[in-house]
Formats: sequence, C-alpha cells, structure tokens
Amino acid sequence: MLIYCVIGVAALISILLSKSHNSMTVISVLQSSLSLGVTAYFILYRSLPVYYLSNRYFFMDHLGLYETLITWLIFLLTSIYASGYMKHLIVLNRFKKENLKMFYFAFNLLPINIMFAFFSNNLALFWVFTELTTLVSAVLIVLPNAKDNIIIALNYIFIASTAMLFSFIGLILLFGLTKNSTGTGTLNWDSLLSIVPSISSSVLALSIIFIFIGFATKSGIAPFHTWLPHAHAKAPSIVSTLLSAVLLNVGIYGIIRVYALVVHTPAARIISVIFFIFGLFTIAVAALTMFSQKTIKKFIAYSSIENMGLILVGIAIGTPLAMFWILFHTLAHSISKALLFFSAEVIQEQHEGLIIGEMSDVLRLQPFSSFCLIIGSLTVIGIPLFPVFLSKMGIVLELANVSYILLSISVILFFIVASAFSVVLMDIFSEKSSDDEDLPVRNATPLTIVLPMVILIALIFILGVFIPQNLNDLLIKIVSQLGI
Amino acid sequence: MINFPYEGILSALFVLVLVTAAFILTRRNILSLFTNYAMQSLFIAIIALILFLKENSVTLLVLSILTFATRVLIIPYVIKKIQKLMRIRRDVSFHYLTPISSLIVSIVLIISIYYSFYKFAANLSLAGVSYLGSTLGISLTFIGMLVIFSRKKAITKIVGYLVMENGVLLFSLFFSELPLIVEILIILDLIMLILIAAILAFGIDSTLEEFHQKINPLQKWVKEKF
Amino acid sequence: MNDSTFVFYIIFNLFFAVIISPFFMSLIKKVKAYCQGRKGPQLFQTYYNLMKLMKKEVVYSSTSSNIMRITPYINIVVILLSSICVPLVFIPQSSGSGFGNIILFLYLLALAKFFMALSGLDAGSTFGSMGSSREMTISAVFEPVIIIVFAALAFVMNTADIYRMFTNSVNSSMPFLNPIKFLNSISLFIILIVETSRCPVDNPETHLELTMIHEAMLLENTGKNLALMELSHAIKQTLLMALLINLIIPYGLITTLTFTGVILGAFSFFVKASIVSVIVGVLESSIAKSRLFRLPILFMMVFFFSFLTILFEVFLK
Amino acid sequence: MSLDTVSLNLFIAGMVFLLSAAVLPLLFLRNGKRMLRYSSLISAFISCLLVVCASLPVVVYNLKIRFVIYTITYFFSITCMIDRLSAFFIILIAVVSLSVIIYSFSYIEHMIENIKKNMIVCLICFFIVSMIMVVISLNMFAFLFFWEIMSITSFFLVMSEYEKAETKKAGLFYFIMTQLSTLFLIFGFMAIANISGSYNFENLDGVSSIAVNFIFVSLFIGFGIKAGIVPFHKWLPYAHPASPSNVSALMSGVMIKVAVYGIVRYVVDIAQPPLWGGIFILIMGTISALLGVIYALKEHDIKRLLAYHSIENIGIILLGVGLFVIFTNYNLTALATLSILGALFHTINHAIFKSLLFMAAGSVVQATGTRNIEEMGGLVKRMPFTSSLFLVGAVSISALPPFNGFVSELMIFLGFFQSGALLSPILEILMFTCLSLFALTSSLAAACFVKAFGITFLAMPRSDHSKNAVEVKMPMLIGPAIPAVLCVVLGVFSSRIFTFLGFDLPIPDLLVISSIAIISAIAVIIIVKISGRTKYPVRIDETWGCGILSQNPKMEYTASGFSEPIMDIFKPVYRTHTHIEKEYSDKHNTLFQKGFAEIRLFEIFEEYLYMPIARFVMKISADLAKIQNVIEPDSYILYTFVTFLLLLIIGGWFI
Repeated sequence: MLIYCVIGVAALISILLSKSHNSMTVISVLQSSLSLGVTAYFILYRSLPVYYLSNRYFFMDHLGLYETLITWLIFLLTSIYASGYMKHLIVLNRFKKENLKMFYFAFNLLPINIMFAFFSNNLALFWVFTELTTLVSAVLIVLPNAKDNIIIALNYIFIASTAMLFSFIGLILLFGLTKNSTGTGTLNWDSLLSIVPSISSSVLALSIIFIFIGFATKSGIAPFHTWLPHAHAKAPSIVSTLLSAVLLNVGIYGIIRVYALVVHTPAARIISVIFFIFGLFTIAVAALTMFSQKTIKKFIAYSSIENMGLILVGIAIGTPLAMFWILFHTLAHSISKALLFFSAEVIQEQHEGLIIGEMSDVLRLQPFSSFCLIIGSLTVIGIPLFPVFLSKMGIVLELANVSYILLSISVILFFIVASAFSVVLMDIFSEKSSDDEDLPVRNATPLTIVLPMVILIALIFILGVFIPQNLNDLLIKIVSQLGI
Repeated sequence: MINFPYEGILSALFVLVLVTAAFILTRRNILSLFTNYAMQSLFIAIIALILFLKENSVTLLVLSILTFATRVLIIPYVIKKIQKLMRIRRDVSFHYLTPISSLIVSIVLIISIYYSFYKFAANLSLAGVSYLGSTLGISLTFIGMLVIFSRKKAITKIVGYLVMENGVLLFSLFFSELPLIVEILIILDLIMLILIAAILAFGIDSTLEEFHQKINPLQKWVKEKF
Repeated sequence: MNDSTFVFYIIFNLFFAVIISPFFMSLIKKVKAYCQGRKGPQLFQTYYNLMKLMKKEVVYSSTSSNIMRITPYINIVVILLSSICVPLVFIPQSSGSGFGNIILFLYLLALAKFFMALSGLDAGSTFGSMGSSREMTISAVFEPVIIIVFAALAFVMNTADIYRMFTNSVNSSMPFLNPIKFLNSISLFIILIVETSRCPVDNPETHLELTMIHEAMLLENTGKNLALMELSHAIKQTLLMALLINLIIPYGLITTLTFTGVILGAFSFFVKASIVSVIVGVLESSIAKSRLFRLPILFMMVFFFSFLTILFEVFLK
Repeated sequence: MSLDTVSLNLFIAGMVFLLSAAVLPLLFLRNGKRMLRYSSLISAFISCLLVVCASLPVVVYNLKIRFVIYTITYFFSITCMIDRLSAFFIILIAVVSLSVIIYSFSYIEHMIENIKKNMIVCLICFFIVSMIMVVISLNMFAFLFFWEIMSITSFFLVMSEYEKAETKKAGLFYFIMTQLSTLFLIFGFMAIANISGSYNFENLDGVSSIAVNFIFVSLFIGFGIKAGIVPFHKWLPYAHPASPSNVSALMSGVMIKVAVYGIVRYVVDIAQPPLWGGIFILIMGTISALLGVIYALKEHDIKRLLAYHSIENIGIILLGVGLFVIFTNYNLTALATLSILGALFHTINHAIFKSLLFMAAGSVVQATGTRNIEEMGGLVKRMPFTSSLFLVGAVSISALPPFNGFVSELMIFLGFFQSGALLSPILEILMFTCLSLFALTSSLAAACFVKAFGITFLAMPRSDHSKNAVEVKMPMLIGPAIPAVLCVVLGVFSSRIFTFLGFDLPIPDLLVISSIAIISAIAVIIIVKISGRTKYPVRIDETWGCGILSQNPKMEYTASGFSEPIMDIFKPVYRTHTHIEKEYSDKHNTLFQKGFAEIRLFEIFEEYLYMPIARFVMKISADLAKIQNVIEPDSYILYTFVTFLLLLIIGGWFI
C-alpha cells in the first residue's frame, strides 16, 4: 500500500517540476508501469486480504486488486497513446501549451485517486474518493480549448455530486443501523459483512437503494446516464477512455460491494428486482439511442452505457456464476472500450468535423484504426472469437434459470444493439467518393498511437479464446470472498 | 446542564432553516442568496451546538465549530470573491418551475417524505424531534436539488448544491453522527468541489480567453500554496 | 427367365411403337381432310415424308450452336425410352429396374420438351423463341395438372408403376361405365390433346407465326433432324393414346407371352388406336384454336376432374 | 487401429490443414505474390480431401465418434460428435468447398487490391472450418460459437466489395437477419437446457407438450431465417448477388444446408414435433418453394435468379422433412424413411448443382462484366465449356431424368403419391394441394431455367460485352466440372448408392435406364447414318426470318419477353404497379413534353414486413436522441430528481 503512495507522490511532484511535454509522458508511463508491476506482484504472491491503519479504514483484497490491475493497465496504454495524441492536439491549437502541466497533473492524480477508492475498506472513505474522482475528471474534461466543454464539465459535476449526496445519506442510514444493532456503528466493509444479516431488512433495503442511486450515476445507469455521452464526445479521447474504461468500473465496484453485503438477507429480493428494472431500462435506452448517433465517440459512449446495464443485470442475478462472468465482462469491456476510443479518435481526427454520414474513404485513409474499430465493435457486440461472447453467453445462461421473460427481453435488446452497431458501421465505412488521386492527406499515426492498439488487440484475441488459469482462480477467489 | 425546553428551540431553528431555504428558492438577487445560505449554515451550527448540550458528545461540538467556520465564513467569502469577478447581479430566469410552484412542490415534498419515512421510524427508535430533524434533512436535500434544476445561472446552482450539503449535514446530526475524520474529509471535499464549480461557473459566463487568463493566475496561486 | 422376356418386350414394344405411330398421324390428317370435304393424303404419306426427309440436305443457321445438332437425337432417344415405360401390347413382369414409374415417364417427356425449347431459342429467330416461350408457359401450367391426374390414378390403382396399373386394369372387373373410369378417360384424353399440341391448344397444320407453338420450335430443323423430330412427336402421340386405351379398355392387353396373344394384342391395339385417332381428328376439325390465356381454364377443368376422382375414391371406399 | 480412430485422425489432420490455410494469407496480408494464395488454397484442397475420406466410413458403417476439442471454462466446452447425419453433411460441405477452392484459384486473381485477395482466401477457409464445426458440435455452446463465427465470416465475405451501394444494403440486411436467427436459437437452446438439464443435445421425448412446442417454433424460426424460408428470405436475394461468385456458391450451396442440418437434427434426434408441427413445416415448405420460383421468374440478374432458386429448393427440402414428421406421427416408418432420405438427398443434390450454377454464372459475369442476362447472349460459342457446365446444372435443377435433381424430387413425389390411402380425409386434401403446388414449382423451375440458359447462352450476343467475352481459364472450368460430374454420377447411380447404404427404395434404377438410352442412341445414329446418305454436305445459312436480310440481336426474344406469358398468368402474385412521370411544357398541363413510365414490382415482404419495423425503431431512436442532445444540465437533473423521488416514495410504501 505504501509503495503505491510513494510512486504516486513521486510522480506528481516530478510532473510539477518537469518542463517539457515528453518528460511528463515518460513520468506517467513510468508510474503506471511500476504500479502495474506492483499490483501483479501483490495478486500473485501476497496472501490477501491485508488491512492497514488501526481502524482498518484501508484494506487490499482480491476484488480491489483486480480492479486496480484494470485501472493501471488502461492508464499505462492511455499514457503511451497520450504522448503522440497531445502533440497532435497542441499542433492543431486545440490545447493550450501552458495548460499541459495542469492536465498531466490531473491525468496522473486520477488513477491514484481511483486506486485509493478501490483500497478503502470504509464505505464513507470510498465515497469521498469517488467524489474526488468526479472532480479530477471534471478538470480533465474542462482543460481543452473548447467553450462547451465547460458547460459539460459543470453538468457532469452537478449530476454526479447531487446523486452522490444521496448515497451519502444512504451511508448515514447504514451507519445508524449498525450503531443501533451493535452499539458502536461502523462502515468498514468486512465488519459490515458480518453485522448486516442481523439488521432489520426493510430499512437496510432503503439504505441500499439510496447508496445505489449515487453509484448508479457514477457508472452511467439509465435515468442518470445523461452526463456520459456529452462528456465522452467532447473530452479528448485519452480522457474519455479513462472515463469509460475505468471510472465506470468504480461505480460498478461500489454496487458490487453493496450488493455483496445484502445478497443473503431477505432484502435481496427487492434489491435485485430494482437492479433488474434499472439494468434492462439502461440497455433499452442505450440500444435505442444508438441508431441515430451522429458522432462515433458519442455512439461508443452509449455502448458503454449499454454494457453497464448488462453488468447491472448480471449483478441482479446474484448467483456466483453470474458474478464470475460479470467480473470477466468488466475486464473485457474495459479493453474493448479503450480500443474503440483510440481508433475512433484517429478516425475522428482524420475526418475532423464530419459527422458519421459524411465521412468517405474511411477504410482507405486509416486502414489500421478502422480495422481496430471493427474489431472493437465486434467484441462489444459479442461475436464468438472475442471475450464478450463468453460473458454474454454466461449471463444469458444464468438468466434462463431466473426467469424466461427477462431472458427474452435482454436477448432482444442485445439483438437491437447488434443491429445498431451494424447500421452505424455501415454508414461509416461504405461511403467511397473519390478515386485514388485526390485523397485528402493521411494523418501520420506514430508508433506511440499504434502500439497501445496492437497490445489491446492481442489482449482481446487472447481473452476471447483462452481464459488464463490464474485469472480464473483470481475471479473464483473474488466471488468466494464476496460471500455470494 | 439546565434543561430548558430543547424541543422548542430545535423546532424554532428548523423553521428558520426552512425559511432561509424558501428565500434561496425565490430570491433573484445573487448577493442575498449568499447571505441566506450563510444564515442557514449558522442555524444548523446552532442546532449542532444545542444537540451537543443535550447529548454532550465531543464530536458534536467540534462539528458545530467546523460547520460554523467553513459554511458560514470561508465558503460565502470564496463565492463572493468569485462572484465579484463575474460581475453578474441578478439571476432572473427560471426553468421548469416558477418561484410559486417550486414553493408548493417543496411543501408537498416535505409532507410526502415525512409520511414515507413513518414506517422506518418504528424500528429505528427515532422519537419526535430527531425523527422530524432527519426527515427535514432529507427534504432539505431535495429542495436543494429543486434549486439546482429550476435556476438558470451556474452560481445559483452552486448555492443549491450547498443547500443540499446542509440538508445532508442536518440529517447526519439527527440520525447518527459519523466519525470525526470522515466528517472532516467530507468538508474538505466540499470546499474543493465549490472551488472548481465556481471557477467553471465563471468560465461559462465570460469568454473563453478571459477564462484561460483567469485560470493561469489561479494556477500560480495554487502552486504557491502547495 | 423374365429378364430375357423383358429384353424381348423392350425390343418388341420399341419397334411396334416406331412402326405404327406414323400411321396414326396420317390417319388423323386423312380424317380431318374428309371433314373438310377433300380427299387428303394417302395413309402411308407420313412414312414417305420421313424417308424423303432422311435424304434431304441438312441446313443449320449460322447463329445456332451444337444444341441444334444434338436436340433431335436426344429427343428420339428419350421418346424411345419412354416407349419402354408404356407397354402397348403385352405387360412384362415388373423388372427390378423400375422402368414403369409414372413420374419417370412424365419427366422423360419434360426432358424432351426442355431440349426442344432450347433448340427453338438457339436459332435466334423470333418465331422459334416465341414458340419455345409459349411451349414453356403451357407446360409450366399443364405439367402439374398431368401429375395430379397420375396421382389420382396412382391413388385409385394404389400403385405408382404403369405396368402394375395396366395389370390391375386388365384383371380388375370394374364395369365399363363406372364414374371413376369415365373421369379418368376424359382427363387422359385432354392430356393427349395438350401434349401432342392438338387443336384447342395449338394448331399443328398451320405455319402462321402467331398461332403455331410446337411447329415454331421445329422451324429451324431440316433434313434428317426434322425427320427425327417428326418421328418422336408421332411416337409420343401413340404412347399417350396407349395410356388412355390400356387403362380404360384393356381388352387386347396380355400379360403372359404367347405368340397368338401378341398378334391378337397388336391387332386389337391397332384398331383401338385408330378409333381414338379418328375421334381426335373429328374433334380437331370441329373446334377452333383458343387464345393462349384462356388455356388455364381448360387445365383447371382437368384438375377439377382428377380432384373429383380422388373425392369419389375416398368417399366411396 | 480401429476404423473410428483412423477417421478421427484424418478429420483432425484435415482441420489442421484448413486452419493453416486460413492463417497463412493473414500473415502476409499485403504482398500480392500468387504463390502465397495458391499454397494456402492447395492446403485447403488437401484438407477437404482428408475430411471427405474421414467422414466416408462414418456414413457407410454408421459409426459414432465423440471427442472434446477444447474447454474454455469448466462448463463451456467444445464437445463434438460425428455420427451418420453430421458425417453426411460434412461430406456435402467438403465436396462443395473442394470445387469452390479449385474455382477460386483463378477467380480471385481478377480482384484488384492484394489485401482483398488475401483476405477473401483467409475468410473462405475460416468459413469452411466454422461450417464443418457447426455440423459436428454436440454442445449447445459450441453450436452457437461456430454458428456466430460462420455468420460473421460470411458477413465479411459479403462485404468484400464494400464500395458499391448495394453491398451496403445487402451487408446490413444479412447481418441483422443472422443476429435475429441467433436470437431465436438462444431461446430454443435455453429452453432445452432448462428442461433437459444438460447443455448437450439430449433427446427429450418424454417432455410436456407446451415446452416442446415453444422449442420447436423458436428453433424452426431460428434455422428458417438462416435457410431463407419465405417470410425471412429477404436477405438471400440481396446477399448472394453482392458477394463474389465463389462466396455465393459456398453460401447458397452449403451455408443454407447447415441451417437445414439444424432442422433435421432437431426433428430426427432431439424431439418429435407434433402432427401440427409437420403440417406447419409442409405449408412453409410449399409457400417458400412456390414464391421462390415465381420471384425467380421475374429476375433478370443471373445471381439473384439463382438466389431465389435456393429459396425454392429449401422449400422442397422442407416438404420432405414435413412429410417425414407427418408420417412418423402416423408411424408409417417406410414412407417416413423415404421422405427424410428424399429431403437429405435433395439437400446434397441442391448443394452440388447450385454451387455448379453459381460458379458457371460467376465465370459468365466475369467474362461479360455484367450480371443482367438481357445484355448477354451467344456465349455458347464463345464460352463452350462454361455453357455446357451451366446446361448440366440447369437440367439437373429442373429435375430432368438422368441427373440427380430428378431422383430426389421423385422420392418426394413418391412420398406424396403413396400417402394417399393412409391418412385422414382433411390431411388428404392438404397433401393433394401441396402436391399440386409442388408439381407447379418444379415445372416453373424448368421454364425459368430454359429462359436463364436460353437467353444467356444461345442466339446472338445482345451487347458488345458479351460479343467479346472469352472463355475463362482452366481452374474456373475444373472447379465447376467436379459438381457437374457428381450431378451425373449421383443421378445415375442413385438407387445403387441407396441399396449399398442399406435402404431399399421404390425408385427406378437410372443406371439400367441410361445404359439402354445409350444403346438406343448408338442404334439410332447408325440407322440415321445408313439411311440418311445424301449428296449434299451440311450447309450453314441464315436463320429463316420471313425474308428479312440480316438477323440483328435487337430482334431476338429478351428474358422479360420470354417469361411475360407466365407472369401474366400469375399476375395477382406479382402485383406490379406502374409508375408514370409526365412533364408538360405549359402550366395548364396540356402540351405534353416528355415523360417516363416504368412497371415496378411491388416487394410485398419488404414493404409490409421489414420496412415498417425498421422505420418504427428509427423513429423511437430519433425521439430518444433528441431528448438527450441538449447540453444544459437542467433537464437531466430534473429526470434524476423525479427518479429519486419516485424511488423514495415507492420504496417507502412497498418495502
């Protein structure tokens, strides 16, 4: 735990001191690779969970480490991608040179923040860190040189923090309940795990709903998802990658932790019904809005909302197998979402300003990134050779045991999503106006932009067909630790 | 301690808090909004003080001092300073709800939350004043949200958010105080949030270049501090 | 033992069909001539025509491909094969090779028609292609009707093999005038008219471009090709007449191979077939050719008759 | 080494070859050298051979080889079983892909970019692998796994010429329909998993009828969409013409059969559908057959014509399956085996002659550069081999005797004929109408192929493309030659094959018949030679045109002219609507200046079934998008406010 703090603080200070752009990217790459190494070491060799501080506010358990692993992986790839990408933005004068230092400071602060959120045993502490991530990501959104970024950032802060306030009320309720039943109230997750069965179920359900509202907004569940598409469309792609691949996981992590508390109590029935309603509503809204999206990044944002809805449905099922596939799905989704955003950004820059219908010769101008876009969207739809197929099939199998109507609704919604993807991809790729001579100049894609995409494709192909043994054991350990 | 009628004073303070909330809902002049907010925080600090006198747990005392310091002094000062830069005087336009209808909605809100919480009060052994206090806390949060979406200007939305924050504090006072460290962290987080929201609000109303010039001195100011 | 009789049957049936069928063609021409008050050609005229055509020179059009060259041979071979399917005089024991299958017989005729239509198209002249287009239209609409008639027959005789059908009709003691036999005979007679493109469907005599269908396809054939086509047309007519005769009035038909039986059977078939061709000749000269798009109504009538046979059979039983 | 281990090793060796053939072009995507593609195609060729000899013994000796290839997690495992039915389908797939691979040796060289050439070779190999794996997968997960890979690889193959606008529509249509079919399959499989507990295809005969009915309907629709049964057939006439010919040969020859495999596997093995199920299949089969051939008649694009004919033949196969179900419900086992064998034999026949026709059509399209038969003609002289191959295909598809199409349609006919006396009167009338419609279909098919062959190949070339068309290179002739030979062999030796496999069926022995035909042909030629000795040699002269001087192509019959009488008889089915535009030179619309008139065929299914649903979904998504496009936060916070309140109040009362 301390190692992380040391790496983080060192990175932050060195960014404040460093002057040139390259040094900042090198620092962020270094920080992320180091922390990734440390997390991998912890997962493989340390006996978990480990508790810190006297009042056990921080702890490291398998779920936390798994999510941190995903965070640092995505952050490493984004920082490699960022070097080439930021230069491009500065050249195009869409990013002020002097803001760069602040941008990189916030850019490095965000994963540290998220990591601490994952390591906080105390739910209130987790709440604080999630609130901080909203602020830091708002700063990241606002920095590029565009007017309506500010409105969107403000919009994001308001929606997220108002909802978080409600989940804070839920926390207070929970704290009061534990105080009534055991004298001294506690919000530490592991002690809660033992106290909760003894609490009266109706108030517990109410507090869980309150908490769920906050975290649902953070992870883009249906009626509260409205900030997500705008934030993703306007923010620079590295920020929107972090937002959708990592930040949404924080919300889902919170919901999983809270649901794990309540899964064996009588309140679980009402909670899973509400989760089902919200989950299916999210998939429906996202699936239907996808058809008429005009910018690629907004379209991808809606597909992440759809995936979050799917994860919520998976959580609502509540069986250990469903939870196994949910965790696998978060990893698969983060990877494919990162790949989609990277390739979408390259295509968007190549055809800057053009909406989906008007782009022509996309495949010939940027062959590699359009290939990645196709692979990414195929992964998200759930085509066999890719990982999401396994998780979707797993969830569908579990749904079949729960109830048949839910299964039919969700399978029909997956079908609508797949057709939405095909409609949009057709619009992007099939326009071919000019012949070879007067093709517009092709944006150079330096190695730093291509490398992360290649790594991501390799990861997707590996995960699609073969689940590594220690990943499998890690997920099984998480599920057993959550007590589902 | 002298056992003068706590319930009477507390209910009086509740009324005062709700009156300030009503004012925030309806007032057009921004400066008066800030003063209303400061008074509301003052009342809540007093409530905390009385609760401390009633149950004399140290955290309550520290809490009331803290709320007094931050919510009555520092935050209004920061907002006023930012507001001076923005040179906006009045937030005229309303959205979705006119002042009258927003007041009616808040009344309905308070009643419905009171009744919907009735079931829980039974098995939470919440009696009289503290039950009223916690339901008022939640309804104050909802009123804060009402302010956010019914006012056009960003600065008034920030004040709305602060009112919600007060509501949460009120609820935690009556329902169950959280450990002190958590409270402090939440207040820190609140300050950070208000700072950034205010800068953004300023950014919306001025042109882009001005916004970036303003940000740079702020960056330098932040750098000197740390 | 029955293999050798089957071989003898094949050779006999083939030669018998080849020899007597041109006679019926000229008989029908003679009857039509008498109806129109003129003397008409002598009875063996068709034989002389065939011999003459054999000696004539063969002319191929420049645009035609080798489809034109192979179609006459395919036509004659297919018709000879189908003549084996329909026993004219004596019925062999059903051999293993399943020769008698009705659908095989029908589709052999369809194969002949298919190649004749292609050769019509091959020359590239509008007459030929119009003929083949009309021929395919009629066959497209009429073939299902023929299958329904055969299905009704198969349903009545509960077998799909022509040999067993004929043996059943010979042995069965059905009285002459029962309704099923009557309906069958009408539908078979109409099939004979349509398949050999007689009057209401198509006018065999004329060479006026608009009215001829069957003749249009043969327009480009010359010399021995024309002879072969004419011969196969004649044999087809005999086979269809045989189907009609042997099912409805099977008196001359024999199942055991005796010398006198064969002679008598052949003679009785000859008499019966000439009676039928006289009827055809009289019918042809009494009706005018109907418009192409009025034909489906005629076909519906046959469909209706076979539907009736099935209903009678189902409800009578 | 017992027989099944030998065939198993052969099969695995085949699969390894095929996978290596697929991966090879991927590694060198950009280089254009032909040797790369040839080597991968050769290895694919060898693998097909291996797979055929692996599955032959299984069919003959009715073995059952069960093996597990790979387990991803403990219950998602790819378990496979090769039994007689799947081995039969493997042979079908392997034979057709064998000929298509040879055909693609030179067909692919005509494409332009190197990437596209390599990509197509790789995707074709993946496509074949996925189809073979679908046919042998025992586990539900494996079935869906390969089913989706099959759809995706074929989708990319259809999209290979993505520049054209029509490929975009075809690709979109195809992708959505395949996803729809997977949706229904998931329903069916989940229901089976719920009832039978295990994820393998277990026999669930003793099960309550409601569940079995639901499973039957959802699986039938799922497989029906992929097979192209009438209400769901609309993607087929778009996807096949848009994809390159060797791909459409593979798709319509083989992919549709994989869907038929699904239906047959369900009907034969998993659960016996009830009587009404059999009638349902029979009716769907008749409708698809009839509408398939009627729409084919109006088509002038050669590949769309062939695509519609695939729908017709699928209908015929379904007829056989429907008869099988009805007969088993009345437990007439002899007739049941006859009709199911007829259906399966027609599946392999259709696979063979349809791939032959598509390949021949592909070479014609490549030689003349256009797909419209109205611009072709006179190709028989310029491309003799391709036209003779097309002729063989045309004759066998219109079910004429010596070829294989005739035998399978004959078996289904016999099924109908002999069903007469045994069933209840109402069923009797249904059988009678289906028989008449089936007969109508096969006669219309013959008419349609006379038109297709006659107008495309015979008479004079109607445009200068077809005037300077030139015969295609060798591989593009050997490719189709294999199925042509198979058409003849399967046709002639059909009854011998059936007796060898242990079924005795009342079908005629075409071997004896064709030998007699050859003898009589020789006899006729000799007689004609003797009697026809004329002085004059054969003379080549002008076609007789009632005295006009020179024949010009304008005077020839066109395809629409040829099929116009038939279309006139079936006018109510086509429901053409005329579209007239007039322009007048003065404002009172009195002086007519110029105009444009057109008879447009009304796409019933597209207008009434597909388009309304698409428009409805698009409208909803437009409204939803409009709500969420606003930048200001107010409306969003209002939504959250309302949701919180509702949750709280409802929560308060209900919990």
